[in-house]
Amino acid sequence: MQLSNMYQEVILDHYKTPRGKGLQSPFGGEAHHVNPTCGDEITVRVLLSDDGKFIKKISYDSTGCSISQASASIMFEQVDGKSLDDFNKSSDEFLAMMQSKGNFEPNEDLLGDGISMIGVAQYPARIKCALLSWMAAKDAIIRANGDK
Amino acid sequence: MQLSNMYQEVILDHYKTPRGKGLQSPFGGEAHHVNPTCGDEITVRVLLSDDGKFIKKISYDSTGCSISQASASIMFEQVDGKSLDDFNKSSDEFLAMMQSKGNFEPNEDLLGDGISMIGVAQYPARIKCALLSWMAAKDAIIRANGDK
Amino acid sequence: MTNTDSKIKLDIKKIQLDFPILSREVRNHRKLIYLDSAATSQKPQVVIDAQNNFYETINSGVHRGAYYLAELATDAHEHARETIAAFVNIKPEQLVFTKNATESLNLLSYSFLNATMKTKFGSVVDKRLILNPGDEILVSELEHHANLVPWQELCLKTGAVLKWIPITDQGLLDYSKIESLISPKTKIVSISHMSNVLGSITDLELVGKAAKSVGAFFFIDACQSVPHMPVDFSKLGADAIAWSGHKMLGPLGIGLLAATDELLEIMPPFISGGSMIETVSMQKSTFTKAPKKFEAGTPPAAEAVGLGAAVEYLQKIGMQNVHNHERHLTKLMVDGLKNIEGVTIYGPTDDQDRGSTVSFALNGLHPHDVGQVLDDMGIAVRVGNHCARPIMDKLKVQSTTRASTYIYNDDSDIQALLEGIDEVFRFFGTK
Amino acid sequence: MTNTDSKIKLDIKKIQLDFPILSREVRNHRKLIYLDSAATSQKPQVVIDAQNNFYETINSGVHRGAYYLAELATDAHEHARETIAAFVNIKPEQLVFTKNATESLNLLSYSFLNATMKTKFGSVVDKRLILNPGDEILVSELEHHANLVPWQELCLKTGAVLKWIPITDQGLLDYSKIESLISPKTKIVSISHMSNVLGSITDLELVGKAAKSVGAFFFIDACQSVPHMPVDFSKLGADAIAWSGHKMLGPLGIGLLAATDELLEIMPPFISGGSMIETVSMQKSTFTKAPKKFEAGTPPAAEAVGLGAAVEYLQKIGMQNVHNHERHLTKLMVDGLKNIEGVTIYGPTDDQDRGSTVSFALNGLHPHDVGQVLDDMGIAVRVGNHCARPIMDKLKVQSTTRASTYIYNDDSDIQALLEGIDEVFRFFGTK
Ligand SMILES: Cc1ncc(COP(=O)(O)O)c(C=O)c1O
Ligand SMILES: Cc1ncc(COP(=O)(O)O)c(C=O)c1O
Ligand code: FES
Ligand code: FES
Repeated sequence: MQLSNMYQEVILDHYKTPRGKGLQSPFGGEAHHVNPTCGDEITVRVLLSDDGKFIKKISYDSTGCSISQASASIMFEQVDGKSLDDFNKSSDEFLAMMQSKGNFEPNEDLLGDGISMIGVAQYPARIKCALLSWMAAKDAIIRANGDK
Repeated sequence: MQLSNMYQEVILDHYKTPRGKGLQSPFGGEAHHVNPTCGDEITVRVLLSDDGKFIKKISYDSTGCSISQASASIMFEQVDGKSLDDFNKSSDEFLAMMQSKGNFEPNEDLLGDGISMIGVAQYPARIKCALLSWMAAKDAIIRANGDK
Repeated sequence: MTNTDSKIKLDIKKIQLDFPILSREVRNHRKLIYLDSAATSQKPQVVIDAQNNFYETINSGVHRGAYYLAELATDAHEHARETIAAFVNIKPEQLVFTKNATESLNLLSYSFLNATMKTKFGSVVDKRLILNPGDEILVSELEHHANLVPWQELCLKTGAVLKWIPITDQGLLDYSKIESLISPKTKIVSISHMSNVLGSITDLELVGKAAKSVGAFFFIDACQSVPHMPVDFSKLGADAIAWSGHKMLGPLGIGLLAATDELLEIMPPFISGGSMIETVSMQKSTFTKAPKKFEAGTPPAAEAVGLGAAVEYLQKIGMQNVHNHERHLTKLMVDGLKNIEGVTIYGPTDDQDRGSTVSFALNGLHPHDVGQVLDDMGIAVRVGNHCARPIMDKLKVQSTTRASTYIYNDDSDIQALLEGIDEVFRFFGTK
Repeated sequence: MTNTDSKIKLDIKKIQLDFPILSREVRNHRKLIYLDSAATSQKPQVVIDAQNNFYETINSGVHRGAYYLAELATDAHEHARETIAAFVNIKPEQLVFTKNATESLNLLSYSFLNATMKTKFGSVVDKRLILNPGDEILVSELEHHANLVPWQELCLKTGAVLKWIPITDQGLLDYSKIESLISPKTKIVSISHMSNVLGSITDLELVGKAAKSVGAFFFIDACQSVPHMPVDFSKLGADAIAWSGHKMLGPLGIGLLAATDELLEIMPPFISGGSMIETVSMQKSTFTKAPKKFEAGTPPAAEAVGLGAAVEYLQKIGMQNVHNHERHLTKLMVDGLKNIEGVTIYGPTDDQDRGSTVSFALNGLHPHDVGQVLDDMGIAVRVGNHCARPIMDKLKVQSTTRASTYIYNDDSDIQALLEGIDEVFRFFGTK
């Protein structure tokens, strides 16, 4: 089934046992995003280091499809405890992959399990699912930084 | 040219030299009708006999296409001085002919030169042109009678 | 023309051959199993041909030209009107062509705004169309957005107040609430004939009586009923009904409004412009009678002619036969879904009279994932809120999976859906 | 894609083969000489095919379904939007699909009514859209009813006052009057780019500057310009322009509105319902951004795709070539008509930049008689008031005979018209 390009094992695994799910306190910034096509939602919280350069803690809570749930879980694994610089690189790489229609060599160092999401790029209707958590995280970071 | 079915010689003749055109006084009833598809107009005046059974005088003024002008002129010839009974018979016969799509044996006694209008029945867009004067006359008679 | 509508069995295999799209392959060279007719129906060749024939042989300015082609085009347009009007048992003059049901419902709602504002500035309009702050409009909680948002908008512009018949947790209208919701303040009652989410059919007689008992206008959103069952306007007791051509085998771009002569007479124009006027001067214009009063501009004539062909096609099959066939499919579907563990059906599940639109959930799975896996097997179902957000809120879900049928679906399509659902569970390892 | 638009000579005989209707016979086995493109254009095979292809291979719920066909249909719909937007040099988000130009113009006019009424009941709307009694709307005396009646209606509902730029006895805009007509009270200026009766082209720069000098919105009825010449929205200085697909080789049932981002942002929705909302509850709804905010309901997607194909077809020919070809025909026609004794041309007759729509009279003959005799020879011209009654009043006629061309007309069509006119005079013995 061609579909297994999109729903790779590792995605289904993250979907069934999401890592890092559940909102945590304290946090410096929070963002709530809705996917307009389906109404699904995510809230992301970020606690930055005092110099604002590291993500000390990222947490989230969300409802949505397997792709959006897995994407949030993978993002958590990839960026929790990393520098903002790393976050931005990963986030840019992920966005580029999603807009590539599948024509892309994803960098595993930047994406971790996220490379498994390349199949999603071939289903335009689902790209927003994969991006939802990343976009919310970006917003949460901006807000956390605004508080500094 | 098939068109000569519609524009028969006698029609063109009435068009070029209309009979009885020009409003006359006194009159008992007047009606002004507009053909909504083209904006053309006619005013018909009728003077009835004292017993209301005869058309003592019918007169009209109008602007419009050859068919409407000829029809008014032919109507004038046919009904001026006739009984209301004759008018109604002629008018009914004319209406029936117009709605016949051309499939009709018109009665010359009732229609006079009006039989030449049978070709118009094949051109749906022009039927209103032919009927305009007859409808206005009918209305004028009703009004003249209302005054009694 | 109309089939005798006995309980004959339709030859669906033969009907399928009339629909070119059904022979195309979709993903993975799968046969297309189209179960989204509640959104839009497929088109038989006769409808496509009727449109082509219009463009290839008579295309011209309908109602505007006096030449040969214009005569033919005008005739074809008005013949289509006659056919479609007869289909719901009204006179041609009672049928207004719009672009879709949404425009038809907006036409109704704007009549009240326009009448209300025109009186304010001295025009004479029928009093029944004037809304005052505090006047009430009654809809239900299971409306499609097209029969909800226009009324909300009207309230925002007139100070009228929107009320709604609530739905039960099962998503059915709670008729017991009507009495307390309706009052002499109620000016408009607008309700859908059949839910596009649950397939449930409204008791129009009950609602219509309530509306008429307080002198309110009674409007029906017939989008999901006219395509699927015999509908006789005169028996509905409604002032107007709205529906779309594209859901009944017709082309996109044409909607319908059927209304009483009286309503059409008193409603002021909605969209204004050419072809709907009697006289125009720079100072003042007067308008023609319905239906043209509501059909400003160049009409979708090819679409009307296509829809006329669609109606003739349906009449040949017979609407009672269409309905019977769909009830048969619905029973197969509902019974089949009930037999799969882990499936929740929303809406009526017993053998009551209902449409063939069935919403359901696969427990633990998101509708978009369900839809995606079904799609991979060539099965097209709809996932989402189906433009009926308030029902979702009541069902406490973001979205549902919805399957809906039409005359070109057969038992094997339902079988494919049921097997597909098993496959979905297997795929996600939730079974 | 776009032709280089050099002064090449188009191969009209080849172009004619693309239009199936042109090979049909009309009355008396005559070849069809179609000279009514100002009313509606004919459709090339590629447009008919594009629509058929939609219905036969991808028809489904655009923007609503998540399955394969719905993805393809949505892509095709949005691709068409991109193509058409690029054609007038705007972003796709600036292009709203309506059903015809009449709806587009009504959309504009209703924005003011809706904003005005919404503020009255507490909604926040942009102040520039609010009309107070005594505010003024400026049009011209040569507008098509579609750009006149909606503004008259708006006045009747808001107490605003309609003003108009008069036309001279020749039927041209009297620009000298603008200064005295425009004032800070002027909130809207809406004017046609090219007259559908006289073919005259408006000096938009002059009118636009006047509008902007008092802060008024500036709208353009571009029905007769976009199909016939290169039009670049960004160069018009307008807030919005409206036109129709069916006059530019596209299907019936689709109209266009192009507008600035700012206007689209501030205008409240016109027709409301599904597919244009963000959230809906029974209490309150919020709306998506343009263009979808203005596209409630199931869109005419096949028609949009057909129009996309029409635009690609026109781009291959090149709009400057289209315009040059039509100027050539216009010159032939105007010169030819001038040479026939007893013909009166209305509108510009010198070699100025003008469209190919020419109105005229055969002295002593009624236009309907003229049209009838021409029709008998296979020549389709339009007779009537052309939905522009005020021009007729100014010309002191009930109606005119109008011939208009497009890319499929050639010199022989003009020749046929000129000979036909001689024949009309002969037929009625007036010569
Ligand atoms: C100048 C002008 N404006 C507006 C319209 C109205 O266009 P439509 O009938 O397609 O809405 C037309 C054509 O009928 C026109 O020529
Ligand atoms: C019940 C109901 N009402 C209204 C509509 C709106 O119809 P349209 O989108 O054709 O305007 C639909 C379908 O979308 C519907 O199912
Ligand atoms: S379907 Fe809602 S996030 Fe994927
Ligand atoms: S065209 Fe006007 S009456 Fe004949």
